[in-house]
Amino acid sequence: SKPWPWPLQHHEYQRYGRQMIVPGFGLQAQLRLKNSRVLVVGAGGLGCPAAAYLAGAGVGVLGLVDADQVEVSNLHRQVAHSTGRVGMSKVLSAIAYLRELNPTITYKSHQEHLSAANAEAVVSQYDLVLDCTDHPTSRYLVSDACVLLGRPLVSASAFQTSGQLILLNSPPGRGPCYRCLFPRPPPPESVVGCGEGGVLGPVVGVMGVLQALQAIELIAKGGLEPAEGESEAREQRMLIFSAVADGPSFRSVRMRGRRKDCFACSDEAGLTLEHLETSVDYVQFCGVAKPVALL
Amino acid sequence: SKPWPWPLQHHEYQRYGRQMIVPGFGLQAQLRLKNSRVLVVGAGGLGCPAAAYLAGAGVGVLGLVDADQVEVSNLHRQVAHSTGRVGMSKVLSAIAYLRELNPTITYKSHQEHLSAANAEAVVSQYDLVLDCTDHPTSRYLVSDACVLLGRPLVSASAFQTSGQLILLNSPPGRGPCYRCLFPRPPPPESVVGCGEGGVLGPVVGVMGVLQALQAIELIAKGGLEPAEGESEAREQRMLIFSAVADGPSFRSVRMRGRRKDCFACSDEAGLTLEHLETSVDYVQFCGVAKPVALL
Amino acid sequence: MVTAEDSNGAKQLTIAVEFSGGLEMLFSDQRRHSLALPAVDKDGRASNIGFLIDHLCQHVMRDTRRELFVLGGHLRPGILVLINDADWELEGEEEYELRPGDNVLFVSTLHGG
Amino acid sequence: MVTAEDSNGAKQLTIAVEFSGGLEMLFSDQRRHSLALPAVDKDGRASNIGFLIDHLCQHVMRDTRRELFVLGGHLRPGILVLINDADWELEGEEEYELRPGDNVLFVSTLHGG
Ligand SMILES: [Zn+2]
Ligand SMILES: [Zn+2]
Repeated sequence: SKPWPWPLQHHEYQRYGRQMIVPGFGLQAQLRLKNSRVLVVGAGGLGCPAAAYLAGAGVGVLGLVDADQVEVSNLHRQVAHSTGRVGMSKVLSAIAYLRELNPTITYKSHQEHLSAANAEAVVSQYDLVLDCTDHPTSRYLVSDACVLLGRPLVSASAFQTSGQLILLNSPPGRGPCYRCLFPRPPPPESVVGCGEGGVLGPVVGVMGVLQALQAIELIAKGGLEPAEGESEAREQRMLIFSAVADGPSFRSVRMRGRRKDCFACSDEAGLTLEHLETSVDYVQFCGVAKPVALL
Repeated sequence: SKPWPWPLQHHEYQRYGRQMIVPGFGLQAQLRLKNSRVLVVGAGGLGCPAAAYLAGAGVGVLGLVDADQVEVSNLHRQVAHSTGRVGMSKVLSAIAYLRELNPTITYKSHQEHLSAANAEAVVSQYDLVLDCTDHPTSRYLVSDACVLLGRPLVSASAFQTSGQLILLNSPPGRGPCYRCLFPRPPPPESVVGCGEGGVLGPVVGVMGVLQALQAIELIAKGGLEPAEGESEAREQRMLIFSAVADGPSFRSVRMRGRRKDCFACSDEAGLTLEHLETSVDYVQFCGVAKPVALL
Repeated sequence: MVTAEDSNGAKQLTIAVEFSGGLEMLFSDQRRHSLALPAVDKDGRASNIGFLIDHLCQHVMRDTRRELFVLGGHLRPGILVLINDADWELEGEEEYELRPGDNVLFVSTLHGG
Repeated sequence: MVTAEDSNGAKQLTIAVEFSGGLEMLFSDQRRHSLALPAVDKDGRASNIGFLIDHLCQHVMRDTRRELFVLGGHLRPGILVLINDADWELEGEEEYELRPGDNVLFVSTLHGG
């Protein structure tokens, strides 16, 4: 029999046809997705919807990192888990759901917290990273690892009725990193996560879906391929979302670019992979809250 | 043993605690959700995420209407279905997923297309309706039924890289209906659905999650309870979304209010429930496309 | 906010016109156009939205499927017009007189889901 | 765009100040405030963002937890300031001189997920 002459398998044309016919998408974008390896750090309120739409769209390899187990209190917003999987590793629970949605791509599970010790080993297996974590320590760590390994980073966060989304280190070495925007961590007393401060499910859901969209669009337009010449970083924008009383409100604001003296990404930066692994104490950098956390 | 003295069961405090502690939400909002009956018309790209977050948030009764079966080509965007459930009724497939997420609420399945003949019987069982359908005929029908039965309607739509969201008939009889905004249907040649024109998964996903958010907020603030006095319709806004090359773009635009001579919702309106059931031909009203559909 | 004169000395006004929801494909796949229009039409009346729609058909649209934008001399049903982010029905529809710097957005209503 | 005088005849400027990401709870749970400020500070210099932050602490904030807004005389880390939708670092930070009609948005950076 003759070899299959088409770049995608028959079942892939079936599964992805409805996005391939979108003007400006097409076969090339689908092949780029198929060749991409995407890491979702955090399988919670952001990571669940983000991973669902990345898996649906057909990225080649989808990795999830998280050390936590599913709890009942997660389920109002962490829609890839289930009541029957309470107590199971979040990474395995999410992959159980994702495999049912799309069994034709490769999933990788990392049932551990991303840490200074494992960041290089984990992040280096992927081309693009989504920060779906819930604490400043992990946000600085994920960003530093992406800077050192040259990976673009789609960062989102949510709390109560608000959300934020920004594309960082894109193209790698050109766009600002998390430290460029926030060189000093917030005082620990001001840091409250969704567990303590609460969040509406669809608020964090919208931000997670938008992370998947930003990732898919970046991959589809060739954003992971080596740029020709000195491609400039695009204008840097952060999307700010508020679920206010009279409906959803989105605001796109202009952010600064790279910081010339950034500790992580500037030309004189002190940060190296070895340094990250051996001597950056993110917990100490961000501090530890006194018992009463307030805002 | 003493009767349980609290308004919610222990497992409900556990499951919904993270949204109940959001400022402005609280026990009263949770009880309103528990007492609400919400109908999702269409279990596709909008209906899947909308239903997931409504179930997660704990509405009392969640109904789904759809006559279609799951196809592989749905799965890039219809994230409540699964590859193993291809061929199954979309309503039953979605409910299988939703029950795993939250088995503690009531689901109702309507494995049929909403039609002029069954609209009253179906819609009258619910307090709030989400239009997650994909054709103008159903959009006019859903709106007419909501007007006649006095139900607020959260309407969204998506196509390719664009989306739209608007709250209609809210409060019932005060806010504009779908016909107030679009008294004449588009020519059938200009109508293309996601099946023929394509759509990116997270584009329709964002709109579906925003529908759930709009519904949850309306219920939480008491929007389904009889208004005291002549409460005015709020300023009418439509949210317009575009996934453009340099990131997501949202725009909130001001829309007109009720149309004095609206066929459906004005004081002189000719439309009655009996009329709807016996003599409104939505297919004829919207027309039938010639073979080549273009835009 | 620009008012200028064209090469014949006729007053012009510059506005931004945007297309969304699929309509951009009728206008060279370009979502945003900056347009310089005559400030008055050939009868000396201030240029309004009706005039703009006519101008778009005659000078901007490359696609031959005009019926996807106008039908019977008016905008086809199923297209929303937003003048500075407000429904044109709040602003006088075709009679709204354009001002320099106005933003006019044409959006096809979507039905997919 | 308002410039006015207060009852003592001192020039004032009116701006919009917004809080988001949880900061609104320090300011009476009110997201949007319209503020009339002296156009110059007590030393006769044009009022800038530094002056505004001071003014907010002294005259607008009811919450006693001032350290959740300012630390060591400056805005605490983890709060973004957006002047007319641009990061204040693009506009001169505390030194940016306020103009009538400016919109200043204070957003707490979020870490939840
Ligand atoms: Zn940096
Ligand atoms: Zn009406």
